[in-house]
Amino acid sequence: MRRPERADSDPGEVLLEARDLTKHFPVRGHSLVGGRQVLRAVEGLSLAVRAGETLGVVGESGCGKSTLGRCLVRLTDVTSGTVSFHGRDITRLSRRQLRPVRRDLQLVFQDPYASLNPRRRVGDILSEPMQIHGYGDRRAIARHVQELLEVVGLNASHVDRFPHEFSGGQRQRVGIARALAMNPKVIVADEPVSALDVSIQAQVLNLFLDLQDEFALTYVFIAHDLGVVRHVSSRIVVMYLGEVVETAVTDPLYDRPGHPYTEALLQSAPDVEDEEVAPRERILLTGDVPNPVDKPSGCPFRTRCPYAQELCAREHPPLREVAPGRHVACHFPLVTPTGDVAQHALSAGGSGSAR
Amino acid sequence: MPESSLVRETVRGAGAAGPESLLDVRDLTVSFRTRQGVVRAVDGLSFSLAPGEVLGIVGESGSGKSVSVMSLLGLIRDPNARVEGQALFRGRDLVAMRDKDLRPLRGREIAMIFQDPMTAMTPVYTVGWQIAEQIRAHDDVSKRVAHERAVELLDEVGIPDPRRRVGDFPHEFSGGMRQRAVIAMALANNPSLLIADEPTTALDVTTQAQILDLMRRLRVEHGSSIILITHDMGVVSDIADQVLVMYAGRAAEQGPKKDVFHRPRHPYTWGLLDSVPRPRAERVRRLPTIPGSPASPLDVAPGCPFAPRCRMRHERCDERPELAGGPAHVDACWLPRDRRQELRREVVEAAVAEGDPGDLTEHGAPLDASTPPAPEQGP
Amino acid sequence: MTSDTSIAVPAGSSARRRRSSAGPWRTALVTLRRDRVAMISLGIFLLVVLACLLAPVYEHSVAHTDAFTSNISGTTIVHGKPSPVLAPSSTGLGLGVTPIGPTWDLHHYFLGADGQGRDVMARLLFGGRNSLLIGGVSALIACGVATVLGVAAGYFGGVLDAVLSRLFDVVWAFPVYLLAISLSVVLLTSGLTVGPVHIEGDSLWLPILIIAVIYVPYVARPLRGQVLSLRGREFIQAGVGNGASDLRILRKDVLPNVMPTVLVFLPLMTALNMLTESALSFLSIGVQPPNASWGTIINDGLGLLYTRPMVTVAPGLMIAVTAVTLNLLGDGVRSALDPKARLRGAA
Amino acid sequence: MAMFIGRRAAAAVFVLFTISVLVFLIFFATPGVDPAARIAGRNADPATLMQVRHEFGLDRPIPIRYGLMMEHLFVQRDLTSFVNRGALVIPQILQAVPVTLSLVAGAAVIWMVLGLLMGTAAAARRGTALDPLMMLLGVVGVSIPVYWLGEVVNLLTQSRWHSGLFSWVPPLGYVGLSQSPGQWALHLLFPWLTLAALYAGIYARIVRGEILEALNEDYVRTARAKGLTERRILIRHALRCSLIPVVSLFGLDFGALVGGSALLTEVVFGLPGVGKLTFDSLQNLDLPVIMGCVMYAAFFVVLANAVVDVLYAALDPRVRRA
Amino acid sequence: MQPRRTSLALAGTALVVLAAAACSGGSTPKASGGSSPGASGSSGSSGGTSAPATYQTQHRGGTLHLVAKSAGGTLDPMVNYTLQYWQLYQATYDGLLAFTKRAGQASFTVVPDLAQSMPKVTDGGRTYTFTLRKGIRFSNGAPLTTDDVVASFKRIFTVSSPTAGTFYNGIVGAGACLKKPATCDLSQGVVGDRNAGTVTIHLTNPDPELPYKLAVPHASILPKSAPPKDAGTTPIPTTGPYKFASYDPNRALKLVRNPYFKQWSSDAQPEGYPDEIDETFGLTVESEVTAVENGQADWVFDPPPTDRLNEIGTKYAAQAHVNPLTAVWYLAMNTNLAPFDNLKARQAVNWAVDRNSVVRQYGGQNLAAPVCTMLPPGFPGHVDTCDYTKGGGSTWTAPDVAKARQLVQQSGTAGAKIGVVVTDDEVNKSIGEYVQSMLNSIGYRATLKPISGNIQFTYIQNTKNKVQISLTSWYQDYPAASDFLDVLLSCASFHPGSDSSINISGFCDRSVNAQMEQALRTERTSMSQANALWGKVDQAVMKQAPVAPLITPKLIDFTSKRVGNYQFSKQFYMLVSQLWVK
Repeated sequence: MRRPERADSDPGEVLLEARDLTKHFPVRGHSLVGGRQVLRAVEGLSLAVRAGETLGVVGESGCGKSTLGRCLVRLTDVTSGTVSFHGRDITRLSRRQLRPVRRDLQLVFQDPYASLNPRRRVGDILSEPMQIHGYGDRRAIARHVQELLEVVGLNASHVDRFPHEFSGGQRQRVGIARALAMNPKVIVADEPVSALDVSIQAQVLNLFLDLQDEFALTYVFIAHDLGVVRHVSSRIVVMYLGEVVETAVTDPLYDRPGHPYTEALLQSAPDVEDEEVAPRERILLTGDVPNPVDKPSGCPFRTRCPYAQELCAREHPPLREVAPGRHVACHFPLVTPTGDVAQHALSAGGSGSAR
Repeated sequence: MPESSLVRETVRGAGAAGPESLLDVRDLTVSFRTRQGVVRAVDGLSFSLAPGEVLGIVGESGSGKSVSVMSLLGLIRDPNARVEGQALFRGRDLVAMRDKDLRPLRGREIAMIFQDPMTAMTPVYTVGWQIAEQIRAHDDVSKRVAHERAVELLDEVGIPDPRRRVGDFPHEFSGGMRQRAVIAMALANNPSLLIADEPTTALDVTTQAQILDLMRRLRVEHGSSIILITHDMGVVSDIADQVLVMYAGRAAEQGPKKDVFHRPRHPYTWGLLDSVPRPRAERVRRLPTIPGSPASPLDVAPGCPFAPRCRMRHERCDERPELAGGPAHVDACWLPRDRRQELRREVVEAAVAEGDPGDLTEHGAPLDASTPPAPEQGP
Repeated sequence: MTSDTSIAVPAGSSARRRRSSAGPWRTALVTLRRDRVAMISLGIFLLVVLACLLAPVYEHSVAHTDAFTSNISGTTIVHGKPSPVLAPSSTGLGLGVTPIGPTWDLHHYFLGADGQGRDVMARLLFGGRNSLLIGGVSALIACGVATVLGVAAGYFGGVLDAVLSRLFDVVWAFPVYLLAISLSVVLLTSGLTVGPVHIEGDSLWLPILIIAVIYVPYVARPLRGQVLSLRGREFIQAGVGNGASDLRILRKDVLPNVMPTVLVFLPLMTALNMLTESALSFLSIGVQPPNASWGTIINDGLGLLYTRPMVTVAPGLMIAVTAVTLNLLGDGVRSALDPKARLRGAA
Repeated sequence: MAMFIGRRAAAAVFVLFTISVLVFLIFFATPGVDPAARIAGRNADPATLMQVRHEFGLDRPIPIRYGLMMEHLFVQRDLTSFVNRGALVIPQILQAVPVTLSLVAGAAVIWMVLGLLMGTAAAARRGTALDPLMMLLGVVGVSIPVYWLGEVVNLLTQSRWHSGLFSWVPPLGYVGLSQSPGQWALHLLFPWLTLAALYAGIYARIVRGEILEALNEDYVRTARAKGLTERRILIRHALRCSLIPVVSLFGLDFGALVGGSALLTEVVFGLPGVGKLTFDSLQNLDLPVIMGCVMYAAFFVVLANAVVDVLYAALDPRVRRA
Repeated sequence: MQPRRTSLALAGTALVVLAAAACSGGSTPKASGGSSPGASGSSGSSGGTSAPATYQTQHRGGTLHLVAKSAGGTLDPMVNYTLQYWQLYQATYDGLLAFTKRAGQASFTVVPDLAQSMPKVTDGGRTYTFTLRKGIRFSNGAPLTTDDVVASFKRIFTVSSPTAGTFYNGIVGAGACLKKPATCDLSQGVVGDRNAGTVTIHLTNPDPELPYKLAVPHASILPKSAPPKDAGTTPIPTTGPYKFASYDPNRALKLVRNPYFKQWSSDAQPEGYPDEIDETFGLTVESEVTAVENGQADWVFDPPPTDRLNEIGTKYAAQAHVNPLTAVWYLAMNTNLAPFDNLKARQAVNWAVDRNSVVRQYGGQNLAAPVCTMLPPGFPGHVDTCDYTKGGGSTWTAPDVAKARQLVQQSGTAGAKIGVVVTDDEVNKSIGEYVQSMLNSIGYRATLKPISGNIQFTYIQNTKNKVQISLTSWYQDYPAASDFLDVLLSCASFHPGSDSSINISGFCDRSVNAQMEQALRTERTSMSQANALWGKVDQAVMKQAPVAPLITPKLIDFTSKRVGNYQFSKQFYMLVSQLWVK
């Protein structure tokens, strides 16, 4: 039962676009020592989200994916670059000017415990966006709150409850309902299921998909779980140290990763084997993700890359289209323009540390 | 049993445990007195572990997986807690032992690794100090020797430049390195049993793979048995020999990995396997889900604990099913054992096709009525 | 349309336990009510308050005395016999005049008389009103002002934060008693005039305001820190993401979440302020005579310490008992509302 | 590092400046406080009064007077008291410091030892009667007005029971450590105990709270799993980590006390420390000394804040960091 | 002069012309007393004999420990104006003249000190000529010369001595010196003749009180090398039997023997007994008393707290010495402010105040007595009259509250708000509370304003502070009625808007003022006639009632068990240097 790849067949207009987006955070050393340093959370990143698609963003912790999410909905100011929504640059809008944009651009947070104010009732939380944006009178709002609760699979009688009275999954549904309140066009979901129990995770993922169908939503879906991202996304962006290293339509990316990092991610992911098979050979990355305060020269991934060569230390590889619909930021991509696996990858992979 | 040849020579007590089992847990029950009455976090859990074997305990939050192993080591300090049953470790009953007698066992015979490497080490001491402390807690060696050993251990778990890093504080390590250091600490006294409670949950996938790899290697080299607690079926399938699936404080299914993964019998195991999206498998339109939320230990159904969420629930489920179906592979379910694979398919189909069954507020997952399964006769 | 699954009630037991929804406030109240120590403390505290409120009744109907008028040449009944309230010494050199000691007779100078021949018991009750009033009201003001300033500093940051934080530093670094004494000396002589409002030098508002000002940073600093961390929390971000105004976020999200801390501070601050008031009165700069507070009675009594220690000991014990109950109550409130709140070490 | 010191220093200077201006303004806003008439003497001739006013610069505009005072205090360091004329403010304060230090340091040792012992014991014996008992004791300590306690202690030791139980108690006052260490300790014994009674309870409660919190930390679970003894876990792990907030709090309290907050204790026990000096100068409305004391006190509070940061770093490697 | 803690001049006291200081201020009470018979049991008790005692060598030596709550300010005898140090100056500094250092009435007699004999007065009382004694040396070894005397008089002005303008302004050239001390030139006023050893003082007008003024410490003769400014804590060499060895206002003051001292007159400057005298500062009065009781100190400067009086009077009666003081405590009513600009209101207060209550507040009838007039009983000019006592009579018996209420009603000031300003020490506040209570009972709405003793005295003087009624006191400086009446209630003493306006009531009645001037003039010819006139002035004042005299206090000296030879000088109180500690 494959899911139709809508993005493939019908590329919609670009709704949300980031160009050369950069976000730096000043890091003050701890109180006694250290001058100011800069944490390069996102650097020179560009992407476009088309109507109706789900753009998955994957990467390990510290890769800047959450910062990206917040920049996209303007929860933080960006250091440089632009974010435009419907073609309009929203990077420099004031809070007041942003208000109408916010109706259409919503964020769903990771932690269902932290994202709901523990001291407000669910009904209050859900009606807040409507009060802000002037949805209607009290009764209209109350009615809509009930509808929202039902839409996300909660009991309408729960309006008077407090967040702590819900389970994690239910809270996340409340969070989704809040995002839906003003009928947004785009929802940026930042790790929306990673805090949930596995059995609940599936429920929420299904909800996301169902809502997309029902309300023609566009998602930017940020997650670290490759399985989850694959399940919901039509297109994938792989991030490493604040940069995009690969972007492609979902299935080709999973079948033949183009960037060594993507490949390593896929191989690292533990998976249940349906049948008894010989243990997979896999390449294990060594070391940890470098500190984003102190990024390596050249290709940021080179310190852990099994295929790294001397060029990688010298030159920063640009993100370029290596095959149709597929952009990779690597001097030695693993796929050829025809989509085949590159030769050097085979050899290197063979000698790689298959343990 | 794999790797049995690597089992260290150990002295076995003369207890009732079978000669090959290192740990034999019988009818372990952990209960807490609360305002709402007595809550059983673990209810009649039994399992045994052979030397060198890896047991994976899987379950969602609140299933009692952590509590059960913590109770073995006497790590539950809550004065309202009560541990019953038997846990024979080399013939000595851990449950009955006093804390004083248990202490020399902790760390030396049975070591433990916890979930969050960020908080697992005391922040104010260096990594080396903490490893040395572990060594000196059980072996009467000089500080120097302990320190040298700490360096070796760090090297062994793959910390680069261990001689320098041994003087680092935990916060100066990355998450992965910290977990390696914790493992080094756990292995310091060559324990015969290593209990790892969600050792990789807080880590990134690439790091997780490294850690699992490390554990696999060390287990071979040190010959320790391992109890691995996780909620991730993928991790279990990666490393375990035996699998114990827990739900609401009870075993839902247990058996060798192959059996549990490839011929799962319990509807909960089905759910766990099927509801997780897979990075390497074909995409599905909708994920088959388990309805409802994990049971809270405060509110476990009187019969089959999984019944409220089970699509195959029927009257028999009001009665508590015992583990049966053995010898190696057992499950606690009233469904007929011979039709399980077939029923699993039905459940998946039903789950995917089904619309919202409505709010299952108080216990009541509606049963998919299309296939009323024939109850199996008692265990 | 629907999601594919249904939801079970989470903590199922709660379904049985409660009819309507228990908010965090009510839960805290329930927890507090179960706290036996806190409840006993509250009981004792309320008894003290009640007794102090009944001071006029005691004064007029029981002791038949006037707590604020000197009765230097008066007499009273001890063991049925009239005795002078202030007895001049008749032995030795005949130096000194000693007030009557405790008679343990509720109708006649139960705890004895002070140097003015006034009933110590009656003054103790009246003094308690002032002590409690000053402690309570100054705690309220300190907490209120601190909430506004601390929240503003933490939420808006930037220049406002810098200015307010420096201001807190200044008050913080100004030794408490020094500040209090300096302010008192000025204000007690000249009163305080703010626009059309003039506060007389002997007004209770002076000690109240002085003490409140001193302790603002004690509350404001931790609150600021709390708001600072609150500001990064996701539910605040969600509010921003919805386009909520600062005012709305402050009112709906920030305030309700710092209120528990403020409430934890309240009883503890009350106790602290009461102690401070008594210390100021000890330095003769608190409540002005003939009005009384426990501190001033102690101070009056110090002049009689060697002859009539009860005049000092009784109010001292009252302060101690009240402060203990408030502190214990504060502990209860803390564990019910905000177990992590730290009253001290706010720096 | 230089940045840090610079920032700290600037903040400190700002605080000191503001406080000094405040003190100055408060002082001159007080009616009847003009020292000229007091200096000139009762019923002084108007000419004498004017003369005095001129001599002390009291006829200059307030900002200039402020500047002059600061100059004498910090630059020429020869500011003298209005009341005990000729007494230089700075030496007076320096002379009082050892007394205050003796008092505070001794009391600090007592209250820290008591606080740590009581707090640790209470945490370790949680659930037994010992815990609430100790905590109640702690609360009582905090709830008693310290001057009252001091007066009662004096009443008992100096008068009521002086001829019996406490006949060994020396008269109030201070004897220098270099003069006679034994007398020094004897004279300070009751002041120490009185001051420590106030703080021991607070610290016991804080230590207990921190330890209990620490005992719930993951690292304690790790330590237990390592097979360490409960005592070692309690002391080397839980208590050690709890010390971080406790010590920083201690730094602040210590700084404030050395800065003059021990005023009430010093007054009650007749110890000629900074608190007493401050108190006397306020009683006398002796602006130069008040100013000196306030500056000194504020300096100590600011200094204590900085020292606490350093202490923090010493105790908590997370703050130290490379 | 007064006993109070600090006292800078302010507080303290005294002043006035001649002799003894009067003082008051708000300080604590000083008690005094001896009136009552037999009060003090100790040897040299109160009034004592005036016969010169022979020096008893067996009692020489030892260290005398004095305690005081706080130091008395600068040590400079020309600047310091406190009883506390004036008492010590008696054993250290000398003037040309001195009050006899003996107990009792004799202490009011002025005798030659550094001068060989009483001065020769010529030029109609405008020129005084002194001849210096020979062979006297300062404690630094320098011999005393006429240059030192001349320099000392000039120094009074260069250091702006508090009394420069009131005591010594009659010296020729003093006027200019007061205005410009830097260029002070007294060469016409004080002339020394080194060879003859004489010093001549020229006055612009006759001043019969000059000998007294030369006998107070402000006219001490200091070495010419003394600094031309307030010497502060640095001791200046002395001529008397002791010199100051060290002084730390926060700790202690120490006196040791002056090695160059040789007794030249037992009346003017007798040899002292103790080898050392120290005065420790910083204890509370309560603990000072305890220390004396426990034998840890020998004498308390401050008046004992009221709660210790009974104990002292019984258990320690042998160590207590009570002596009467010529002083008065009174309420000053501002005659220029409502409601006390109304005569009836002022009289009402006089009628209503229960002086017995005040006596009790002060410590009982053995420590104070009620008074009705400004001039204390036994004082020159005092006449027993009492305008405001129930049922009439010449001494006060009881208040008449009903009459007071009636007067308040008649005056139309009933219901007025009144602030009672007192100092915040125990006794004053206590009396203040009574006064407030009393004012309320006669129909006013009174509030109490206790303020620091250090500012109360200047605060109540300044008309800008709009003080309606205040409690204050005045201790005699020397036995002349002008000290009370002229100083406290003449128009010349009233300086509106100044902190130094000793006429606190702002009372300026033309006819009363004329009477005072007449009495002053009469003094030059006949003291007894003058005193009779002063008595009339006193009565005239009381008719106008700008003040309400309350009590006259007594003083307690509390000494340790080992102290002997207690002698009380009416002028400077206990003679410290004459105490025996051996």
